[in-house]
Amino acid sequence: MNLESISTISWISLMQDQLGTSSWRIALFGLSLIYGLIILPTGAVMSYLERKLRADFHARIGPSRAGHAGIFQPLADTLKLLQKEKYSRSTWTEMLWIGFYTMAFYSIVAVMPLGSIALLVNTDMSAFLPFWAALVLAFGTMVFGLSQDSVPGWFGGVRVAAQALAGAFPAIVAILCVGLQAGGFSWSSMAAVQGASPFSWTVANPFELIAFFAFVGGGMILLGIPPLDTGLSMPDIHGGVISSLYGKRYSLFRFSRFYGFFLWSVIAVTMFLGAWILPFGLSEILRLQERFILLGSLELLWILLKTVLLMLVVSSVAQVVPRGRVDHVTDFSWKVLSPFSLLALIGYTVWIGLRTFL
Amino acid sequence: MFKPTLECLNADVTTWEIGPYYSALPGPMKLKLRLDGEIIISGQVETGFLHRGLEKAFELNSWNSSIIYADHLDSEGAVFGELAVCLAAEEIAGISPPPRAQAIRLILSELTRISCHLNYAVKIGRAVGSETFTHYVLRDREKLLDLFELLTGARFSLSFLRFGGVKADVTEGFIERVIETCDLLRVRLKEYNDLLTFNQVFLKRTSGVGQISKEQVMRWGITGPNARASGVSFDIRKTHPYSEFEKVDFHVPVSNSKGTHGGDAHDRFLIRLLEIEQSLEMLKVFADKIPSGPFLETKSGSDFKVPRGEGWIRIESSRGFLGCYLMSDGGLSPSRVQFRTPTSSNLLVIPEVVVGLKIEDLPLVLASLDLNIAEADR
Amino acid sequence: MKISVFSGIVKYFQDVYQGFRSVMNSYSAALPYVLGMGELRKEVTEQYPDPISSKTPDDLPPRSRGILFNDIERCTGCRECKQVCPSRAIEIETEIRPDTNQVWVSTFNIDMAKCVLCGLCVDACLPNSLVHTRQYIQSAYNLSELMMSFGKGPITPKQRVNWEIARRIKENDEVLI
Amino acid sequence: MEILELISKINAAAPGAYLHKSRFGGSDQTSVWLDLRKIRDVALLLCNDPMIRLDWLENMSVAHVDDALVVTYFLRSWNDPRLNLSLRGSIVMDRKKEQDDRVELPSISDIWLTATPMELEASELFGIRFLGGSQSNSGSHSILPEGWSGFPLRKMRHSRGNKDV
Repeated sequence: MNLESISTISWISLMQDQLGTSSWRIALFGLSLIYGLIILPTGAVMSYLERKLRADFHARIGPSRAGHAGIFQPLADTLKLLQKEKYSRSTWTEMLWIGFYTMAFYSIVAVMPLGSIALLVNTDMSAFLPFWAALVLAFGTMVFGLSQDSVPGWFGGVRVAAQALAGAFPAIVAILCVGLQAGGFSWSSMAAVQGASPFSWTVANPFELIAFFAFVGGGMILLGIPPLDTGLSMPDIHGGVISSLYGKRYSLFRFSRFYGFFLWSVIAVTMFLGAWILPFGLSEILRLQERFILLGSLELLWILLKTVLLMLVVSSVAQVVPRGRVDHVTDFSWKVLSPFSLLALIGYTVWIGLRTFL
Repeated sequence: MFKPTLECLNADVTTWEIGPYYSALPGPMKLKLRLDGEIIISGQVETGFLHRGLEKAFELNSWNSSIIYADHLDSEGAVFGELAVCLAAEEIAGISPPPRAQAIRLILSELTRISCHLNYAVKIGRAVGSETFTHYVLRDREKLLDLFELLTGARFSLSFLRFGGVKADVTEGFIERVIETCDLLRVRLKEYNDLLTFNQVFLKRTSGVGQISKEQVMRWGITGPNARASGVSFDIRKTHPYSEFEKVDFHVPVSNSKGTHGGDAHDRFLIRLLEIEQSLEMLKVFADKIPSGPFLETKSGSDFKVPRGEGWIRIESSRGFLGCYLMSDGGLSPSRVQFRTPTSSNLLVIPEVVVGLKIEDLPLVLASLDLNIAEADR
Repeated sequence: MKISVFSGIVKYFQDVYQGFRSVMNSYSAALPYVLGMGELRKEVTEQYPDPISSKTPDDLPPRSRGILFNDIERCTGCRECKQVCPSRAIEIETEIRPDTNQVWVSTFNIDMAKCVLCGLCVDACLPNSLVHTRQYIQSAYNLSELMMSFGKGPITPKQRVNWEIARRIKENDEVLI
Repeated sequence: MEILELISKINAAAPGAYLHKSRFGGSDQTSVWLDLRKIRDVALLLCNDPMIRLDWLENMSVAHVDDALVVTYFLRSWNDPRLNLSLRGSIVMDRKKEQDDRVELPSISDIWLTATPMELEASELFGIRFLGGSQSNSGSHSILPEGWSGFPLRKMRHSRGNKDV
């Protein structure tokens, strides 16, 4: 594999050379840029597509009021939610979980892999940082549930914590598998071992395929994505934490769930589904021609497309599978996903050994 | 009474009162739970929040109005209440409705049974959080409601039966639409089974949850599908045939799942699907050859009177044994109407069923018992 | 019960396979809806309250029981409907028209808030003046809007005078003849 | 089993309880009239006798006929669901007392467990105090609104609660 593709150009240094301002300003600018131009629009598109998909599953029309075919429904929902507001003044427990959420939002955006150009930070342990964000999100949800003085809230909080602990293990083992293949845990090295065609992706390997399923399943359990969202189910006798949420806090909660889902899908695409490598060797051509802006935007669109497709597939599971009980979900993680991920790890080790010795 | 399970935390015992109005309850009722961790160790039920003085209203209104009030005994299956009152009054007055009216009543009651069971499937789907299944079933129940509207003009409170017959003859094209709806529903049942009934997650949720043993069925007088799911084959349509059920040949599905999973929520769900299939076959055979003739004995005016006497009628509603005790003193209105509803005995078993459940399974078990507080409180 | 390690492992893998296959079955049942395959799998919902495509009031079945309407010209003021009404929603007041001793229905109110649309009054109506319309949307902001009154109103003195004059003229004509 | 044999058993178990037997309404069902003060003995006999085993009380209905409350117990056997019987008896109420005094009846809700809600309804709507019943016959209402006086299903002019017709 060629060295050019490994040596990625961090665009902080680029802009520092051009603008000559201090790097934290540029980092702040980059964060707001990523949120304003990438994550929020993707969230709007994703919520619209998911609602349409659910409507198709249900033999319904789906959103059809705002704009043509309800294309502006997410905007309308956001405006409506932002108008509503809780009457009682906010307590310190609310401040606590809102603080946790904010921490989870802004901590690792810089690490999020959005293309070789848009890599703000590319450390050698980037792959483990999303766990931090996901666990902080889960911790914030647990605090929020425990802060409600209601039986469903307590149960919901404890269930969220249990699921987070159960789902983290198989996902970490799956990341180890990818690390074995890439020889490192930085996004660039993980991208470097993959090619544009699906047969040169990481999932092409049977063990990595198992690891991929373990990673996605573990992420669904860790983040509480339906149908494995026992802590968040809406009829609150099941233990839903969000039954007392509305207004701005509810929109914050919904956005946090989308953010976790999006983060997880992006790193899944980066690790397994041939990260941001453009088809037809476009990456190489554009890099050789040094048209970095075009390259970055193309890579961004490509990886976002893959991510949205993966998210749609994952969220369609909830339409055909009923919601499980919390002990079923944790059992699924400990008794099915973890053994299979370990199997993948061992198998891939043996595979590498055979490949080197033979 | 409380058998400790493996998941039992031996945490502090907390008490939790749910109700009278709550999203996961089947209706206005109050549940007093004692929880050990998330295991329920005891639960008491308190009902009576939906008492509308229905039996008193019968005594204050004319005989014809009593049919309208019987509609609201169980607003899901309105025909069963009407049928009970009509049969009781006809037994006292010695009226025998013409065979065509009997056939129309039979078709209506079977259609209502199917729609009630579909409604039950919707409740179960909501309890396990399977939205897609819920939407499909509601869409198919709409077909049955359209049939009701075509025949009687209303979708829920039909007010179609009359003393000594029915209000009007079948409209043209009704029988054909009944048969085509039966064919459609048989296709849908296959879909339901693929989608939910034999889904592994659903099996894990429902099998072995909320079991009712034969002894409990006999002790608390549980009837209908809940009893047949526990293996007790008792059906009024067989023991006391009414409105020419003896002329139709059908077999009552009885669950025979032995061992540890007998009479659980999944059996109760499955037995209803089997009953839907059974009613579909019954309708397909029966709807073709309904006898011709008059559909009403005599049109009863506002001064309709039933001679002095009393009658006790049992019919098989969608939930089980619906009894109606009717007493007339020859006046312009009934002197005493009393209903024996299946839900009142299904409620009795709740304190025994909920013991040892996880709190997450409580809505599922309550839904699987098919409670209807309206007919329990009256 | 005691099971050997091997059979336990086999059962474990069988369970995993079963779970996977049941999820695939559910997909196979639901995916045709997403792809919109077949006549049985169309979308069934409609936009409401926009003008509904399939269910205009004229498409309702002929027997559908909508809001009541009373043709007051044909109404004879016999209180049959008032007697049979189970929810006591009908109130009627009549006077005798002085010139031609006919019944003058001054008040005929139906409280649609009480009405259960059972149709007993329509069955009981002798001159067939009380009918069900096809109209089924009857939501209102306050209860008084649901009181439907069909009566001609009480006889005013002016009407009495006019009828008196008309009777006189007729008598005079007869006298002349 | 034969009805006469059953009556002889009843006479043996509870002497003086059996009054006469009649046909229930227009149906072919036999109904045995009893002295309701001895209903418990008869109930124990019918429920537990291996020959009879009328172990399911499918309904208990109370009606107010001109001067008395007529109580009817509809029995059924789980072993042979076609076998059923109805026990009847009457409690005479004297008009001189005011209408909200309770009459008394021995409770059978511990013999036939299904009688529990029926006895609750009867005690609230007809004002029957069930002696030794499982549920409390105190003044607190579970069906009727709190603070309701009188028993709505009794046929007395002023016993229709707040609704005067």
